[in-house]
Amino acid sequence: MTLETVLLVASALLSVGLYGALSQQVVVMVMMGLELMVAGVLLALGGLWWFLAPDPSGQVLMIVVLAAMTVEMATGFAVATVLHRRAGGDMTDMTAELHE
Amino acid sequence: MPESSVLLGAAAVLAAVLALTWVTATGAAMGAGRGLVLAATDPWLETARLLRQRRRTTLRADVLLWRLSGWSLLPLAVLLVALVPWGPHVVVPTELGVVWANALDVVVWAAVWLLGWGANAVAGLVGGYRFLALALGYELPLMFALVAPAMAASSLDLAMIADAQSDLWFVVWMPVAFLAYLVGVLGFALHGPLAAPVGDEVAGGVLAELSGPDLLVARAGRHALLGAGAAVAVPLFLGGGSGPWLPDPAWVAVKAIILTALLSYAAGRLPRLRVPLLLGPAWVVLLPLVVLQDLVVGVVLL
Amino acid sequence: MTSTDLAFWLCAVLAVASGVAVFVVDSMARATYALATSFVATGLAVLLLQQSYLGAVIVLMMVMEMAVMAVYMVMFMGMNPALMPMSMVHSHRWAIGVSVATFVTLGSGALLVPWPARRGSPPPDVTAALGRALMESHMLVMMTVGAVMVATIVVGVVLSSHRTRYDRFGDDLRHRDPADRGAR
Amino acid sequence: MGLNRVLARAATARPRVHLVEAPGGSPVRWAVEDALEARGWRRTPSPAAADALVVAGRLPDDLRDAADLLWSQLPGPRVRRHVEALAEVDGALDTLPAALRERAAHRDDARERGGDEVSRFLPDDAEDGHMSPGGVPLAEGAEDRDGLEMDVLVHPLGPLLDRWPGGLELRLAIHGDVVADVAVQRAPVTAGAGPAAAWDAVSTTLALAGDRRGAAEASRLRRHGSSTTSADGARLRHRLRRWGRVGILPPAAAGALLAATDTSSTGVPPTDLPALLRGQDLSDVRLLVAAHAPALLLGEAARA
Repeated sequence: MTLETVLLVASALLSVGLYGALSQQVVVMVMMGLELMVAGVLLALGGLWWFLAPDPSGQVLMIVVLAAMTVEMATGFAVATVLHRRAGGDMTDMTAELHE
Repeated sequence: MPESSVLLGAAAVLAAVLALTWVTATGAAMGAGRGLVLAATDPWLETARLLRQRRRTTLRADVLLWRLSGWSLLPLAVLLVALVPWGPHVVVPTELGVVWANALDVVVWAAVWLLGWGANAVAGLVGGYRFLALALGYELPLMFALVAPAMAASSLDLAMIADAQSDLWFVVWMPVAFLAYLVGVLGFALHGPLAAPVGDEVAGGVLAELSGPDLLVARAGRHALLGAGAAVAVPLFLGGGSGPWLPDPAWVAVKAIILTALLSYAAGRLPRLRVPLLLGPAWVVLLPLVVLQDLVVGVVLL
Repeated sequence: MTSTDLAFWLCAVLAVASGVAVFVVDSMARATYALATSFVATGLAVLLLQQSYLGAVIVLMMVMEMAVMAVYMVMFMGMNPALMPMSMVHSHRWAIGVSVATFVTLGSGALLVPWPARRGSPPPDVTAALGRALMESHMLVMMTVGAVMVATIVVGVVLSSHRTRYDRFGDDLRHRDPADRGAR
Repeated sequence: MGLNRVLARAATARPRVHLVEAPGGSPVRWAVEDALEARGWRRTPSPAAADALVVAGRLPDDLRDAADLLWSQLPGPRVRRHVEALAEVDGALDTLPAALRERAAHRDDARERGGDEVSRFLPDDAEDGHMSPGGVPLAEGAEDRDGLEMDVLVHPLGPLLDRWPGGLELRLAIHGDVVADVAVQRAPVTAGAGPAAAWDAVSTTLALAGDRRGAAEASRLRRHGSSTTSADGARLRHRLRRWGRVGILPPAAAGALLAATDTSSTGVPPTDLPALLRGQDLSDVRLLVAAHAPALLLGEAARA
């Protein structure tokens, strides 16, 4: 377990998540992709923290990322509900309607 | 730690889980009005009966997730009990016992929902949904209840928390947190007032389609979770191993068994809450009270 | 290879494999819980990096989130997941190309960049140090996060709810049963 | 061999019974319930964990399929008993443990059962094969009471179901667990009004609500034909009132039970079941039907 391997795994997680976020049609599945990307970021931050600068401020940053993850999730669910209510569906293409 | 003591600890944890499971099953049956002899022998006869019964599956069930979740309840209870410090000995020593106990009880969310989902049948699915609805109600008060003893001991380590109560048990000056914790235990063990996900009125809910050994482990897991929740309450609120005459581990066991017996008896005695009834009182009454309790603890510590 | 290395690689393989599984499996429940597995593995890997509190919290939060997510999946994806194979992708090839390119870029960066040596040493009790940082030097961060969380709760409820309690219980909130019998 | 025999004896010492009531079978069901109570045997809420299927009352021909479907859900070793008259109750139950221990018979039974016993009970009107995998038609969407489009499941309740009026068959359309629509497919034949039926309804409802002690108490009142003016009756009515107030029972269910057990009132008003059940959740449907069981007959009689 070195910094390089941790970062490698983290970038694998991030890439898989990116694939999901780009390719999925359903809002909830897109959110899953985003979550996976954030998980990759968390792991990378954890690795950088431990191997480069293990002082508490780095961990505070990770807490912020974790909080961002939940905010993304909660808002995503709410938006999915709105879309579903409006159109009876939740494909990403429908998000265009939200601009109206 | 030498290997033999690890094995010994693991064996002790398993034995404790089995004992607590039996106490819970007996206590709950007695609470529901069954006589002592019948209630105490039922678990053994049921074990024999279910081991002899065939397993079954339903049409287009998600067998992988269904079996996995059913068989995971009992291990979760074992892990919870493994976190409990038996006086100076802990099987899984961690400085974050409180957080891990909380994390394990959240894994129950996933297990119960999947158990209902996997059977691909209406009763199970309804049971699974009902569990999540109840879980949203009990989990927040439970989390804030865990904060109080951790704050008072200024540690998340269950052993440190137990040690901090040598003068006064936390239950004495944190009754509200203790109550909220017990409600949470009933919730994640699917017992008593919070047993709606396995209620008879939905044909047994998440357990409706199980039979044979699968039902045995799921039901035992449910009882074991109540016992494990009570066992974790011992270091959190009941002074851990402190007490006269007996050695520390014996006191932990005695307290865990007594609390399990009382809690399961009460659970058997009380009727089930209908699902929509919990969220309001849990968030509007219990949660503010628990937060107030945390505040009181904070002020006392200042 | 130490046991820590072994544990890390197990977690890493599990995290990435179940992450891939999210977009491969047929059933929504399986996709959701594959993601949960991926998070648990990530949490355990963070645990191995000596950040026990963050690892535990990742496990706790993500399992909870996925349990809720599963309900949304079932609610919003208009077909029965246990029964129907699903493929709901668009621009599949392009997405794969982009993500492979990302992985190659980031991965080679990770391997090729000359990382500096470690500055400082970890505090003896990482969790306590984190708590102190949050409550002392970085208190502002915590306060902001708290406010954002509250705002999120409000936004989520306002966006998603259709009726208020006045719709359900009458203008004086006195009706015992929600006045919405039957489908609207 | 000795150990096996001991285990088999332990396993069959207290068989679990799935007890359902045929139309008009209430008196027989009461006798079976009392016999189970005397033996210390318990019932199962679903057939999946039961050792024995006991049908109380005479099963009309058009319900044979329903009984067969239920029977196919018992995992085995399994025994089936049709108890048609009060005199048969003890005989039927006494032979259960021995019947459950007949290894050869159960092995043959298991061999004869195919892997898939349910498919033949599925409706065969699902034309589009690929939209109905496994023969199960896919759910269709409709707006729920919050105006959100949700899948609607068609879920039958009855005609043979644990703690359910004999022969009543409802077809529910449910969103999650909220009932959007109800149709009565088949009317029940229940014991009608009268103190015994009233206390039986109390017992059934309390059992479904998880109040086992109250249920046992109500069963005792039913057995001894106790009047509501007795101390026990008054105590139980007080309990019902309390459960209705705190919401353990839906207020309508508590009200119906109080009306049914009140000897001074002239009778129970007939019940319009679909209107009562629409918009409730699935468990409340069970509680409400159980509580209104004495009035269901009147409702049907009034229509006829």
